[in-house]
Parts: sequence; C-alpha cells; structure tokens
Amino acid sequence: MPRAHLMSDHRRFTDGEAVIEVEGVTVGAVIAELEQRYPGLGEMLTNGSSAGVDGVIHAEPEYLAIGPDADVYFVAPLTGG
Amino acid sequence: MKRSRTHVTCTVNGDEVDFLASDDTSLLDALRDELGLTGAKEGCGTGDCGACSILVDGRVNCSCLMFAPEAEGSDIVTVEGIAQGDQLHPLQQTFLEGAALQCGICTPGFLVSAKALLDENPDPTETEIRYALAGNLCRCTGYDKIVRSVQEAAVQLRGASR
Amino acid sequence: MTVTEDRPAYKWVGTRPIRHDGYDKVVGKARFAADLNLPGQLHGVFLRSPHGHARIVSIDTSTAEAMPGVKAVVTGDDFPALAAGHPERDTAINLMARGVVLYVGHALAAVAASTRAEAAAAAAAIEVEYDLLPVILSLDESMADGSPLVNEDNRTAFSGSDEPSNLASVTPLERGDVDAAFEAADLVIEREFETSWVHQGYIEPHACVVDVGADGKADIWASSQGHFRVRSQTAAVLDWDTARIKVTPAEIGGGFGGKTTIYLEPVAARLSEKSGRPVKIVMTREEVLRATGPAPGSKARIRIGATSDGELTAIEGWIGYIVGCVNNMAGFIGAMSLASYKFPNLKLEAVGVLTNTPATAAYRAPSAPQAAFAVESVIDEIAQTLGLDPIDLRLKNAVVEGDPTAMGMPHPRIGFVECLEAIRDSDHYGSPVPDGAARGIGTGFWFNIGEQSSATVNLNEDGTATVITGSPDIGGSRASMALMAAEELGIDVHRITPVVADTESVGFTDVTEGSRATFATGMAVVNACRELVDELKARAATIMGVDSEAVDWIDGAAVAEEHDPLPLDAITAKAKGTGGPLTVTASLNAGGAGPSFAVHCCDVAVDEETGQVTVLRYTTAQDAGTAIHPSYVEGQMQGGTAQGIGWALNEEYVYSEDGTMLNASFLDYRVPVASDLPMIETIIVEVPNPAHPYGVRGVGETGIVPPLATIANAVNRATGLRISALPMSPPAILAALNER
Amino acid sequence: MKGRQMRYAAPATVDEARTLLSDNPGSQVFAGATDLVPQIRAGRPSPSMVVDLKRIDRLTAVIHEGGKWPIGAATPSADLTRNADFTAMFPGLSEAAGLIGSDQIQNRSSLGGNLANASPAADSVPALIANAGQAVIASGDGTRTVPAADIATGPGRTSLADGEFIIEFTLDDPPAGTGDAYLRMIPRTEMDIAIAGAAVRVTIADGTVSDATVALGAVAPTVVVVSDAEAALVGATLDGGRFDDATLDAVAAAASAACDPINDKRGTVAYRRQVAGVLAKRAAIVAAERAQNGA
Repeated sequence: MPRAHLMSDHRRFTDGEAVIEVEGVTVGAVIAELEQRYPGLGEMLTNGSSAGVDGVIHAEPEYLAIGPDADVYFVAPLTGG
Repeated sequence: MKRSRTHVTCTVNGDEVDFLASDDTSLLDALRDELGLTGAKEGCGTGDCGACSILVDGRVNCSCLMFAPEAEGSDIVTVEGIAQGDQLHPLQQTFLEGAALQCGICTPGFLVSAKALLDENPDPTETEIRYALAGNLCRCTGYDKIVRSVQEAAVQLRGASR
Repeated sequence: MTVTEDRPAYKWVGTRPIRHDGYDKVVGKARFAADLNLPGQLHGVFLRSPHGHARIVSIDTSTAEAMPGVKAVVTGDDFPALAAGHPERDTAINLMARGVVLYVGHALAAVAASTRAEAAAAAAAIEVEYDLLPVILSLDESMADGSPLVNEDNRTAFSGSDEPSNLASVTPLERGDVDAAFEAADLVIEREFETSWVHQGYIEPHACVVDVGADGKADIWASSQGHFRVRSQTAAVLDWDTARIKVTPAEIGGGFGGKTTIYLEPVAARLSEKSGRPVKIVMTREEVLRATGPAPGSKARIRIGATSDGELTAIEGWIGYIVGCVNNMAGFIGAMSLASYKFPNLKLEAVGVLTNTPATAAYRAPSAPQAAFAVESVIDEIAQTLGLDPIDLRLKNAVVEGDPTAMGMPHPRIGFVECLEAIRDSDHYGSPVPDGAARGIGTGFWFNIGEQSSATVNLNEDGTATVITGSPDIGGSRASMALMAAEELGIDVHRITPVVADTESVGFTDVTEGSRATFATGMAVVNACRELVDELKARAATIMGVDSEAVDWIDGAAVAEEHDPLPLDAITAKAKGTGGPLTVTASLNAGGAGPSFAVHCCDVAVDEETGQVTVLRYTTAQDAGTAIHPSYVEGQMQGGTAQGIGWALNEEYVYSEDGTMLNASFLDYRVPVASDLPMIETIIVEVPNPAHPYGVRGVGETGIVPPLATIANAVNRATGLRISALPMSPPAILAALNER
Repeated sequence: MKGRQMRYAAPATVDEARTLLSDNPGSQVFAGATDLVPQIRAGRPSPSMVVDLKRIDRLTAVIHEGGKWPIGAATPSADLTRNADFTAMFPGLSEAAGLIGSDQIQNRSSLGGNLANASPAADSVPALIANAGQAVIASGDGTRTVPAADIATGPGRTSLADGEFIIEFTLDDPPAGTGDAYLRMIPRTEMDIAIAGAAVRVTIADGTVSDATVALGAVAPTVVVVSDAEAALVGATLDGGRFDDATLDAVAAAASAACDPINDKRGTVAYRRQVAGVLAKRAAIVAAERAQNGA
C-alpha cells in the first residue's frame, strides 16, 4: 500500500502520525483518502504542497500515477530566484 | 507652460549631429530620445553605476550627469560607435569570446570605460583594470570574465600596434 | 577546471560558442524595455507613500489632472478588489494601495503625461490625507505579544485561523529525538545569527511599455523573468481575459528572482486605457530600492550536536524570515534549506514574519543563504573545536543519494561529496594560507525546480533551424538551447537561431527562476528535436525509398544501408514534396530537477585597525550536472558568488525609525565593485542529473548560498571573532574587535 | 520644478559669468554637476539657471609658475591626477583628487565643486587645507582671496556670498623635505563617500619634523585641523625613516579626540573617531616617507 509521508505541520491533523498507509493509484486519490480520514488535511496538501515520488518532486501532482508501494512525500512547494 | 529647447551641435560617433533639448535634459536622455542611440543605459541616474558611460572628447563620462547642452561642440563616442563598420573592436570581440556579458545591460558602459582605459594605458595590470572599471557596476558576472576579456583585448591591441 | 563523471561524448554540449544574442549586446543594439518608444507614448510616474503605515483618508487628484501634459491619473479605485484568498490579491495590493499604505514607497496613485517631468510634477501635486498607523520594522517587534498588526489583511498560511496575524507561515520539520541526541553528544554548539534585507540589485530598473487599443487588447513589452506570468498577473489584477493581453519579452537587464513578479504593467495598462495612448513606465533606482525586491532579512538560532570524532548527531534550529508587508513562501522554503548533512535527529522551525517594509521577492536560491550562513557557521565552529579539517568534517557527514532531505524525502543522485573533494583537491586549498590572511570554507545547495515549458523547433528550407522558447534569457540560456538542439539535430550551433517568443507565438512557459530554464525548457527543446529527428528519418526514407525503420540519424544526416547519407539540408530542401514544413512543438511539466551543491573556499585579510575585510582569493566548486555552455555555467557561479560576497560584507537596508530606507541609491547600497573582488576561480563538477537527457541540474541558484558563511568562517580564523550578524561591514567588525 | 524651466549657460569669461549670476536670481555655477544633477532629479529646489564654468579657460587651467600653482577651480580632478609635476609635488592632494568617485566622476568633478558643495566628507578638502591652499573668489567686480579652510562653514553651507564663486586655488611650492598624504576609509574600495579621511603634510629637516599639518574630513561639520596632532609631530625625530610608536599613538589619539562626528547611515560616532586616528597615523607615516624620499 502507498505510504504518505507528512511534513510536521501536516501532522496536527493526524495526531502526530508522520507516515500513513493509504490506498490510491494517483496522488490525488491518496489526498482524497487522507481528507476523508483527517478533514482539513486534503486542502492543505492540495494547495500547499508538492509531492516527491521516487526522488522526483512534482508540482500539482493530483493526477500523477503511483505504484502500489510508492512513497509519497508531501513537501512545501518551491519557487526559485 | 511652453518649454524652450536649446539647439545643440556636436559630433557623435564620427557624424556631426544636432538636436533640440530642454536645458535640464540629461545628455543620456538626449542621446536616447532625440538621437535614438539607446546603447547607453540608465541604471541609476546618479553616476553610481556607469551604465550610461560615453566618451566625451576621449574621456569617459556618465552621460546621466551631463546637461544636454554641455555637449555643444564636443566629440562623443557611444557604444554604437566603437566598432569600425562591421569590424568589432577587439574589446567587443573578447567580451563575446570571453562570455563577459550575461544580461548585457551593463555591457555598453563597460566597453566604453574599458576603451577609455586601453586608449590611455595599453598594458594595465589587473588591479588597474579593476579600479578603472570600478565606476561600472555589473551584477551578473562577478567581474571575472570582464577583467579577463579586457586583459585579452589589451594583448591583442598591443600586438596590433606593434 | 572541470571535474566530470563518465558520460557520453558530445559534439556540441560542453563547448563554448559565442552566444547568439551577443553581437547585439556588444554593439548597443539589444532592445531592453526602456529602449522601446511608441508613437504618441506617454510617461507614467507613481506617487508613493512617504509613510511606513497609514490609512488613506482621502486622495484628491483634481489639481494633478489639470496640470500641463497630464492625460490620465489612476488610484486604487481604478482597480478591481480581488477577493480574500485570491492568489494575486497581494500582488494587486502591492501594485496600488487600497485604503492602506503598508510601507514607505508603496504606490498609491500614478499619472501619465507627455513627459516624465510633467508626470512627476503632477504626481507630486496629488493631495493625500493620511491617518498614521504603527510602523513595525523588526522581527522582534512584529512577533511580540500584542504587537500592532502590520497588515490587517494577512492570515497565517495553512493555520486554519481566520484571525489577522503578523505571521506569514510556521513550518516545523522533525525527525528522531533531538533532546536525547544532545544529551548524548560530546559537543553541542548553539549560536544566534542575523542578516539584513538585501536587494537583487539588477542594473536595469523595472520598465514596461503598454499599449491598450480601442478594441481593448493590450500589447505589453516588459522586463521580466516570465512574460507569461506578466500576462496572468496583469489579467488577474485587472480582471481581464488572458486573451486580451500579449506580452513581448524585452531583453532583461538582470533579475535574480526580483523580476518574477510585477510592479508596473497593470498600472501602465490602466493609464493607457484611460488616455488612449501607449504608456511607458521606467522606475528610478530609488524606486527600485524602496519598492521592489528585496530578499528577506532573518534571525536564526541553531544548535548542533556532534560526537568527539566529528559525527553530527542532531540539529535544532529556529529561523525567522522577515517577509515584508505581505505573505510569501520564504519561511516554507527556508525550513527545507537548513539541513544538508545526515543529521539523524532534527527539529527545525521556520517562520515568516511581516513588517512594514517592501514585499520581499525571490533572490537566487531564495531563503537558503540565510539558513546556510547559520548552519555552516556552527559546523565550522564544531570543526575548529574538535580540531578537525573543515572539509573532512563535512565529508564525514555530507548527504548522499538516499539520505533524507530536511522534509524527509530521500535525496536523488547529488554531488555534494564530489564538490567537497574538488575543493579539498584544488590548487587553492592545497596552497599555504598567505601571511596575514586566513581561509574559510562554506557550502550550500538548492533544490532547483522544473515546472512547465514549451519549445517549438522549426527547420528552415536551407537546413538552418529556429528554436523558439518562452523562457526569457537572463544569463545565456539561448545559447544553451541552441547547443542542445545542435547536439540532437547534428548541425552547427550557429545554424540555429534561438528565439524567446511573445505569449502569442509559443506555448505557455513558466518563469525563468529556480535554475529551471536550461533544465526544463532545455528538455522541451530536446523532446521537440527528437520528434523532429523521427520526422526527418521518415522524410529521408521517402526520399531514399526505404523503410523509415531502416534509417538512422547520425551526425546530422539520415543514414541507410546502400544509400549515401542524406544530410539535414537535403531533407529540408525537399520538405514541401515530402509532407510540408518540418516543425515540432513540445511542452511539458518537468519533474526531476536535480539539487545543485556548491563548496566555496576563500582567503581574506582583516585590517584590525579599520575592520575592513579584503577577499584575496576565492574558489568555488559546484555541481552543474552537465555544463551545456561551461562559460555561462562559470558565469552563474561567479555572479552568484559575487552577490553572496556583497551580502556578507556590505549590503544592507538602513531604515529610519519611521520606516524610510536611508540608503536607497547605488552610492549607499553597496554592491561589490570590480576592485572589491579577486578573480573567482571555478571548478565545474559534473554529476549528471539522471532526470535530464543531458544530465543538467541548473546552476543559477546555488552560487549565492555558501559565500556568507565562507567569508564569516575566514574572518573567524583571521580574528577569532564569530560574526553573528551580516553584513560584516567595517564598523561592525571593528566594534566586535574592540569587544574581543 | 513647477512652472519654471531651468536654463543652461556657458560663459566664456569670468565677467560674463558674473553678469549671468547677477541678472538671474536663483542661478548657480557648476563645474562637474556630479552632485547637482542628482539633486535636481531628486526634486530639490532647482536653480533657475546653471552657469557652466568649464568653458572659461582660466578655470580649467593648471599652471606652475614662480613657485606657485594657480589651479582653475573647475579643473577636472583627472587633470590633477594625470599632471606628473603636480602629483610629484602634492602627491597627497593628487591622490585625494583621485579618490573622488570613479574615473567617470573624476573627468567631471573639480576642486571648486568639491569645496563649494561643502560636504563634510569631500575628499580633496583636507589635503587642500593641509597644503595651505588659497581660494581666489570672484566677488562683485573684483576678486578676493581667502584660505580654502575658510570656505565651508557647515554641511552644505559656505562663506560665499550670493553671486560669488571660486575662480581658482593657489598653492605654494612646498619647502624642500615636504611630503603629504591623504587616506580615507570607505566600506568598499571605490565609489563610496568617506566615513573618515585624514590628510597629513610634514616637512622634515635632518631627520626632525619642522612643520606639520593634520586635517581630518568626514568627522565634523567641516574639516578639522588637529593642532594637537601637529604638535605631536613637530619636533619628532625619525629613526630609520620612521616615527616611533609614541609619536604615532599621540597623533592618533589627538586626531580621535578632535573629532566631532555624527551617527548616520555610513558610520557611527565611535567608528569615525577611532578610524580617524588610525588614518591620521597612517597618513603621517606615508607623508614622512614621501618627505624623506624627496617626493
């Protein structure tokens, strides 16, 4: 099952849990499932995060397909100079 | 209010030109707006960045600090006048080959200042180059490739004059 | 000098041709935004707030409107109010105050007149009544209990709270158990640090020309790192359809992050719309310093634990970024920039804090220099205290592929160790420290970003090519695009013309920022070229009468058994008869930007009687992945380093108590001049990024990260002073020496 | 700015300049305009007319005759730094002129402007005063001559009356065995305004200082002549060509004590005071070397 890795400020929605196993074939499905379980978290992940999967950071990752054992790291979105 | 304008006659890049300008116009604005020579840039308007550098009677000046009528009778060279026709000045060529420009906004001023330096001192030390160019700010290059390109142009110019 | 991992042999990639846009730039022909003039053009000038924070009771423009030459006057009332939460609401407010001015220099009206002098005179004649509000200028004041609000509009991002706040964001990051680790550590060092705001200092002030026609369509010529963002932000601020706006990128005279947002265009557009004439606005240098940029100032407290043999076991850190008058992401990003070592235990918090100062903007590797200054200073002190070589200590703890980033995700393949080794093995590090000098080491990194890019490659009938992208070229990227296209197509790089096209002539492309142009736009170019090569093989197959599968593309020619190679120009010459024009467009949202690490080494001398620091020698090693055009990679490394040296030594914002910047000129905002710097020696390390077809990482950001600590560490070794506040200006150093 | 357009005039003679000034209330002379133009841009009260002195031959001439140096007040600084005879005789004043901004600025800026602008930080003024420069002023229909030290009376204020302007400076050839030096402190290496500056001139005979002048810039409303530092130098003997530490410490202490600086964006009171002493000491060392080397 994919694992969602949350940054510390996401964890106030999850009673401090940092890694959560979630079903989903896309990052968007993972977020939807997390929102079901932890209301409010989904909005934060959708608007305030990028997702790192297999070492690659994706901006707006909602439709990114993930494997059954994927590690999805929700990280702050980056801008540059 | 009617603005009166002064008639100014001078030589720019080898051509005798004349233009009209209000007395409080900077020479930089007159060159850019009246003569269409936009090579010299305004980076600060206070003489602190050198992007507007031009040669006036062979000497480097900030054109933003000159009143347009001060140009009367003088011989002015801007970056547009450094090349001989299609033949780039060695400084222009070494700047290109040495990647001495990134964004290019400061480049016209540097070329003019460097030309003034090499016209007077054909074999400057690195320190002399750095101080001679201290009135020209570049925020892209850290000056390394500019200084090296001036050094290379100096070598070429000395070789050519031998 | 270059340190390169094994990689394929390239013909064009890695060479140093003269850049395509270079000729125009050395003869004065290159057109920057302020160089453009349109018939009938008016000049726009802003009225800016003289107060640091005030309610606007009334604005009377009647006198100004009646003045000579004046054709239009606008105020905040001329712009739609964007709803709370609208992503461009802060941009809109910063462009033109609505009801409240938030800093000295905040625009609150603008005039278009026949001459700039007339516009300036009219702007000065606008009468404004203000009701003064408290002015908050420092992080401590802003965070104090009961502090007045900097900006009633601000809510702390993702806090879930709808209460106004002076906090922009709070980002905690944590792993392991720092308390236990500090308990077990042989050495724990904790220090506090402070840095000033610094400006990007591009030499070209912001400028635009906007012409709104009677049909409502707007033509914009802008100096911007991203003309598609100019379009989208202008559309949002004016509530216009995007299709009404065409933005043509002028040559851009430096940006460094400071031209990733807009300050002028919607105002010029409204003035043009009202007057029916084109309007040009060019900022003065003073306006640039008072009302654009800067990078956030910061305060940090960093605590690091180590074993006696130099294993770093824990980091606990707090860093506050002073983001200015509106919210931004500085704190989020800063949190992630704090850890480039294998700390098994980590507890970090980064916050963004508002003040009544200009809205801060990105500046090369945003938020990372402040963080690296703090962390690398403490790391250096640990090395000194333990008697370890500063590079050996870092090598022992440097992150490698698979080690977690600060936010937990494993690093992809990175070149930190390779950069450390490159400096360790360099001529500079191997040379004795000169008499009277001292040597410092510092490191830094930046994640880099990908984002969206488009490229169109047209093959012309004679076999030349045009590469069209939407990435404004701020440091030589056109040459890099041409080099990658030359490599793919197998033709001479100077038979390729790289072009940055307007918003109607190329697909959407995100801003040139985060070192993404050569990486992401380069990928789009490569993808387009590869598709073109497939098409060329198909056309060649038609011409040769063979199956397209039988055709290879080798060195710019189609090759099939029993046929003479068919060069590209022979195929393009027959394009009409084989299927029409040869053109391909590729677009993508690039993932996989590779972090770029850098390690710096410098020698300084300190005049202990005046406090003056002189940089005697400087060497930088940075992982470029693959250097497409090494000269411009070196240029990015050198330019970033010089900016970092300025940040370290002399650049700062000096404010009066009422929030007026006192040094708003290039005379007193002291960017380094040529005589301040030595040559900046470069070592390009090439650890290819597996996510890019040529291994590009992007090199623009990282160079500015290490110099702050590198110089501070050298100053420490010269004087024994552990400098905690930047800049290390002569008065600051002398004061510290006096207390030593 | 409002309703009044600034005019430019370039008289060919001093008398023409006098007439222009008296006929045009609110007019002002200029040479380099390196400060004037930015001031006008910044919207400060602009003059009705600017009178360019550079077209008056006498005002841009550098002459050496009869043991005197008349120097046109509008002479660009670069003409002084490039003048080998002048630089050999007044190396400190020459180097001070060579510190007024960039090459671009030095091709415009003048001793007259540097002095009449009355900036406390003007680089050339301490060295001019250390060399006992006299200012010849066009006044009424004639001229008057005063010590250069008497021109500036405070920041931006001078003793020049309306319609008066400086025509030239005169310097006497220094006595044998004289050397001068000017050092200043700026945060960068170029392009800054002095936080502190020190000019020292010494005359040395038989290894003993017979005369000394120490003048400080940027540490008080006007240039400070430090008589205590001068007293410390006069009579000091040089051992191996160098002052002893006690003498140098006394010079530094006297210079620091004479400062009456301000805190501003460029430096603090404490910094200016401390560094003025350092600069005075170092300038004394250089001046003495030059005096002994026949510079």
